[in-house]
Amino acid sequence: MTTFLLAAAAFILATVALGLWRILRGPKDVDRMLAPQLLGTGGVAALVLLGEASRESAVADVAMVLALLAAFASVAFVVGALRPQVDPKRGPQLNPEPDKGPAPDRTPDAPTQDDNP
Amino acid sequence: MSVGLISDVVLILLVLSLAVWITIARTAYRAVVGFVAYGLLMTLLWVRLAALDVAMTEAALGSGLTGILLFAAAARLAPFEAAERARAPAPALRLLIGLLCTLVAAGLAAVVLWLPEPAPTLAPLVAEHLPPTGLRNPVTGVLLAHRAIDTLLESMVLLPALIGVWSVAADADWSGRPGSLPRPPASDALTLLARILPPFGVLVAIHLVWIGADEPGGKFQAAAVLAAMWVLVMMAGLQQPPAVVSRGWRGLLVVGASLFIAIGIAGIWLADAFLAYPKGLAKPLIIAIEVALTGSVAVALALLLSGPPTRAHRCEAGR
Amino acid sequence: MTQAQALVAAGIRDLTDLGGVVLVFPLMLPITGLLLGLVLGGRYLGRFVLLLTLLGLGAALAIAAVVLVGGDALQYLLGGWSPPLGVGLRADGLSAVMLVTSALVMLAVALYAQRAFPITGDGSETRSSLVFWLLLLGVWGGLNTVFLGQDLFTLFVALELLTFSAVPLVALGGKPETLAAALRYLLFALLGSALYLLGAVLIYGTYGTLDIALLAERIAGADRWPPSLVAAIALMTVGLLAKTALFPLHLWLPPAHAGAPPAASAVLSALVVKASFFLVLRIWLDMMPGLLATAGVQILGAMGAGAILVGNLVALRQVRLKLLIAYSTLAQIGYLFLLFPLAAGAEALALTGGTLQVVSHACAKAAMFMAAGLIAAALGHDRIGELGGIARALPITVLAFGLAGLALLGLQPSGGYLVKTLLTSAADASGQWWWGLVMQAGGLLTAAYLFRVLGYALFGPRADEGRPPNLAIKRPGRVQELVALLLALCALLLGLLPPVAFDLTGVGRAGVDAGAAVSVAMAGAFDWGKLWGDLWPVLIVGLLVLCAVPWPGGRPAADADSVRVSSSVTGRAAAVVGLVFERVDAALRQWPVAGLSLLLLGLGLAGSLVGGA
Amino acid sequence: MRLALDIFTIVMVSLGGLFFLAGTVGLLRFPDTLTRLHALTEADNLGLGLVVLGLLAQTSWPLGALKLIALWLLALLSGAVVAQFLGAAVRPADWRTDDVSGPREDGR
Amino acid sequence: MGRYVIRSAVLRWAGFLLFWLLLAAPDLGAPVIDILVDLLVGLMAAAVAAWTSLRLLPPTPGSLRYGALLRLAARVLRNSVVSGFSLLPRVFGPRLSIAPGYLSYPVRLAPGPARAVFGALTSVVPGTLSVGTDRDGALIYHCLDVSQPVAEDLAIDETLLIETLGNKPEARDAVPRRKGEARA
Amino acid sequence: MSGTTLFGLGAAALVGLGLYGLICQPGALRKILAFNLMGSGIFLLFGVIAKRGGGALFAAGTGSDGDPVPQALVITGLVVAFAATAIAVALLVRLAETGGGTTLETDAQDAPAVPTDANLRGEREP
Repeated sequence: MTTFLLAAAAFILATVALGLWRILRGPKDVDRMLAPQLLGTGGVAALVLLGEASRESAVADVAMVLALLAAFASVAFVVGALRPQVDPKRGPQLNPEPDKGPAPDRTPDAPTQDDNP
Repeated sequence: MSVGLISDVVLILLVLSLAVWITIARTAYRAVVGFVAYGLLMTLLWVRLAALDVAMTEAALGSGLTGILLFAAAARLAPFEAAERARAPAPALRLLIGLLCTLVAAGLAAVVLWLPEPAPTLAPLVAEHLPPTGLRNPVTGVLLAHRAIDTLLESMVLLPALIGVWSVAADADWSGRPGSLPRPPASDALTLLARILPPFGVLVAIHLVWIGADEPGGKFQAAAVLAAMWVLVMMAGLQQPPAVVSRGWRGLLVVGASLFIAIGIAGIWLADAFLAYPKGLAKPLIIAIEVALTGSVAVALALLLSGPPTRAHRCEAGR
Repeated sequence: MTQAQALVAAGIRDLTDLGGVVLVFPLMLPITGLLLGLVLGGRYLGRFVLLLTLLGLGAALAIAAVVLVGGDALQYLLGGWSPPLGVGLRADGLSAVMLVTSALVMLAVALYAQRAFPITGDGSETRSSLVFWLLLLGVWGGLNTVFLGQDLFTLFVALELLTFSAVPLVALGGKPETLAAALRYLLFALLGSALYLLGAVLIYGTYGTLDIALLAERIAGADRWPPSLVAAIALMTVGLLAKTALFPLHLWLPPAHAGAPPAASAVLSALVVKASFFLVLRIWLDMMPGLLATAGVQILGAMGAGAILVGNLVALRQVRLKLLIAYSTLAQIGYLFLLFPLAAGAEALALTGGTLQVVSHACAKAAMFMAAGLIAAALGHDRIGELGGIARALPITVLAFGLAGLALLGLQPSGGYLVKTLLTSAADASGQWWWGLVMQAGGLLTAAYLFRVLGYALFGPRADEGRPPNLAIKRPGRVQELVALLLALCALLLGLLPPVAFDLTGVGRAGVDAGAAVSVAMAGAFDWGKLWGDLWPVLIVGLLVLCAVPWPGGRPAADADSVRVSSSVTGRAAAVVGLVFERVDAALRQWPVAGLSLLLLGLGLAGSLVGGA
Repeated sequence: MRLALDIFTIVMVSLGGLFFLAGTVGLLRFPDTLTRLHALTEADNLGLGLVVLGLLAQTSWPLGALKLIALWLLALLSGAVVAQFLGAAVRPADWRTDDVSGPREDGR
Repeated sequence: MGRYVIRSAVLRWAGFLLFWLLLAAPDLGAPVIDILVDLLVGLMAAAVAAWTSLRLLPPTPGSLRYGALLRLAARVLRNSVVSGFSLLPRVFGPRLSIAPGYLSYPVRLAPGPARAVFGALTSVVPGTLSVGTDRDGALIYHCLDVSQPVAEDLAIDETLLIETLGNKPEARDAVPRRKGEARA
Repeated sequence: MSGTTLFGLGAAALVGLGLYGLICQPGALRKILAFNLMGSGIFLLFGVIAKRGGGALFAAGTGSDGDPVPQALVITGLVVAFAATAIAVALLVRLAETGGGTTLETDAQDAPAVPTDANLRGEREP
């Protein structure tokens, strides 16, 4: 059984790893962010399996922490991605060339983000 | 090749490719996305290394809190990236440095292979000296008894770092509230999460501190979880960050280290050494220190994320 | 008098009876102060810190007395756990000297800065006041821990405490330049501490302990150095060098030290860079004395020599006073690293000389930065070419600056003179005459920039003539001037200490009889012939430099950098040489180049250690 | 009995793995961000649920098992919320600000 | 302070205590004193969590209907599994058989936590994802397959949720509108 | 080759990558990221050393197998690294806000501005 659980953990991990391809591909930043999101859930699953395989109940606590905080980074991502670049109330402009048109739009839909590396 | 080894191979390859991605990604934002994933994988790696205390810390700090810090910074600094790329070193120089770094890494790898067998270890000593503390989690024992000074100094290190973060504020803004936390668009979903999740986070944190004496867990993990929950509440606009001049919050910041030092000094008389615990009282005192430190470290971590004070408060409370 | 002596003796006996627990005091005093100060805040923070520094100086002196009288190092096991599991504190003579020096400079800085930070009328705190005072305590706590710590990881945390406290002090002004300087400093220091930590990790993996004394035993017991040890030493050393800003890893130092408020610059230059140097010393001399027999010491010495030459020459070219002093720090760090090749042949002499250099430079440099701060505050700028007449307005300040400069320069009877004599005798004793040559050249260059500044200050065209009244020279506080003067005098009179005082440096170090070595080296050092022999080259340099300074009534110093356009032959020659070195320095201060230097230095060090034992 | 439980675990965990695979394949194959988001959050939450269900047969009954369920519920909550949040962020702008019942219904 | 506040405080406290027991999984073989101390800590922890929860999510009058809650949970679970399995052929099939599009659903729940809960619940079900609110206050859904009777399913869920929250479901006043997406 | 050794080799590679990034990346934020990468490589190596020194010495259920001392030190190190990241980010964002750019490359003449009365006392100009 232990072998099976380990193998299942490895399988889920490998699956999730395939998803990491999205980080490379994009095309938008938000697409890239989906991969860590997948990794968060997959990581929890892999941890639960690993914990059961090693009969280590504390692994579930690690999984709990992971589940609590994995969502957190995604929220931060969206929040950061949608953040207005120039906020007159908050002080100096961050755009180094304010006169040459608006700051590059960082919303995930901006076409500038659609290039592949 | 056993299944365990295969999963180790998969893990380390993934970690390395993400590390490469973090280094070569075109924009900092993409690199940070990679870094968050990297932190999640490192957590699994620590579990494979049977270091569960570290795994929890990595899960909380490595991908969660560091991720939010870096995301916010990457979003704010994106307009500068074109200028940055223009300042990249010449290709020949990069190549040379790359070669030297490879050399360093290769040397390090060789050294790793040559590390002595059997490996030196303090595990037997810790096992021998754990019972007097009454603890069962050796990591907590090392952190709060055998090497208490490191933990004390480390909780102190957070304070200059925090003062350093505050210090970049403008003079006139000193009485303001921190304003670096990302401000999300109003969203029912986020508000719901910020209303429902924190109590569970609080429970998990208390659980981690409480069992930290005997099982994996402890103040840093718990503090990171608490800080994350608080930051979530602040990001959702349900609460404002505290003003940096607030005495009450500052008191909370220092209470952990103060209690630690007080107990340590009392140890000079009661247990014949600074940072020693009287016989039989070690465990309750350690738990008291852990609880106090959890609060202080959680506030410090959350405030480190919140950034320097600004004048433009976030005036909308409770969307 | 005898009664007082008896009292002191009794007091020291009591302290000795207390044992190592006194070491906890310097460790916890700043840290507790930081905690309290954060909660208290408000306008009395400065007084509070002043009180703490007084207490701290007392504690440091007490520890020094106990160490000196007891003749052995003080040890203390924290929590009662002995290494390798626990962490110990240890104060040998060297630690005691460092503790006293840092407490002294801290006290001076605390006095000096009492008026430097604005306080509001209603008693609420201001940003700069809170940040400065609390981080000053943070720096102090980090320093004391570095001086007393015996565990490589505890030392790592202490170094981080120090860095995190020092960096915001650099950025206190809030200008983009100072922010950039602080960020460079932080990132390069972080690179350094990461390398140091990596080395410590490898050492743990090899020996299973991080305690310096235990490591010394285990390393001495081995017949060959394992590769991991070699790698660890190279990594730790190069990481610490990056934090010390030894040439050519100095990219962060000049802007950081020049951009900070003067009180902070004084601490940064006088003390903070010494902490990582102190750790290099611990590793090379205490943890692994075998290193002194390798070619690694020559590498360190060469870097030191490079620092002396480049630092001094570039200092000569500076337009701004604070940058000049910062480059002078760079050069003075170089002297410290000459200690390593010299210690290979004559440990007692070199160690005593190096320690003295730390103390003398700490006092002198703090005094110089303080004086420069007062001058800049008075004039509203610190351009050297426009210092004309400041000596008449601020005689005490300029005197302090000049005396501190003389101490650095190494004229009798200053500490610098003693340093030079000791190191030169060490060079002679170990047959390495070339280091002596470097020191002589460095001394002359120091004289050159010192006289350049003094020339402008004393004789330069008056810049304040015809100034509108609101730009008139502002008088600094008397206390601030006196503090700078006293520190300069400390540095100057260090050479007059009785040889027995130098016994302290050798305490806790087998086979180092510092007092005797000093007595031998100094025998006949103070005579008129020798004084004249040292003095005439300096006077010639001084004359040449003064010729280059425009006299009153001559061409006004509109172009601040008058040396560069000087028509005199010396001026032109100096300009050409200086320009070359300035270019070299500017190239080396590019981040990738500094990184490259770091890698090469690390690999070179590792290579020089391979095969040793 | 043991055997039956083991078989149950194997089946459920394998199914869970299948859903994770589906999530990944969807993530890679689906044409745009929102559809990928569907594949991701919904498939892998179900996958996690099945894995947890499968492990229920292995853990020490009952508290260890319930802990796993609690873990799943937490993951589910944050998964659903984050998916909505991400979804709202990537939704085209006209759906964010404009009245959907207007002429656009047939307009484009 | 209304009675409902006290009631929900007690209820939440009890719920969090349950969660604590799950987390801590007390070892019943341990000495009694240890179990009691653990329990004491659990009681306090649950109290802290309940206090946090009451601050973040102030209770409202009215009580939950547990029967409806169970039915709702069962329905969401069943829907998840069913549509989860229907997702498999879509993903693995040689041709992606999806018809993504938007749907605007005028929801009867008042804005606030209740509506957010509805959005979260329906987003758990594969195939539908709540992506915000439009100007009319209707919830916008993105659907993987707009040919499915999504709006009807949502209406059933909504009715159940309203019942759970202790209100009488009213008659629908509007027919859900649907919009296919061209670029899919 | 065991998984632990493999992790050790990976840690060496991470350190090399981090070092490269820290030296060669022009943007300060990327340098901060590289520092974190390098740091995690170092911690990983410490974890490997902890695992190598393991043995079933502690009561079951404590979760750890390995030398607890390095594990404890890694936790300390992680918190320190987080603090370092926070302070670096704060400085960097402020630097960008005040118009100082985000690269740490300097031009040949990078003398800090002339100090004035105000900034010498640590004040900011209005």
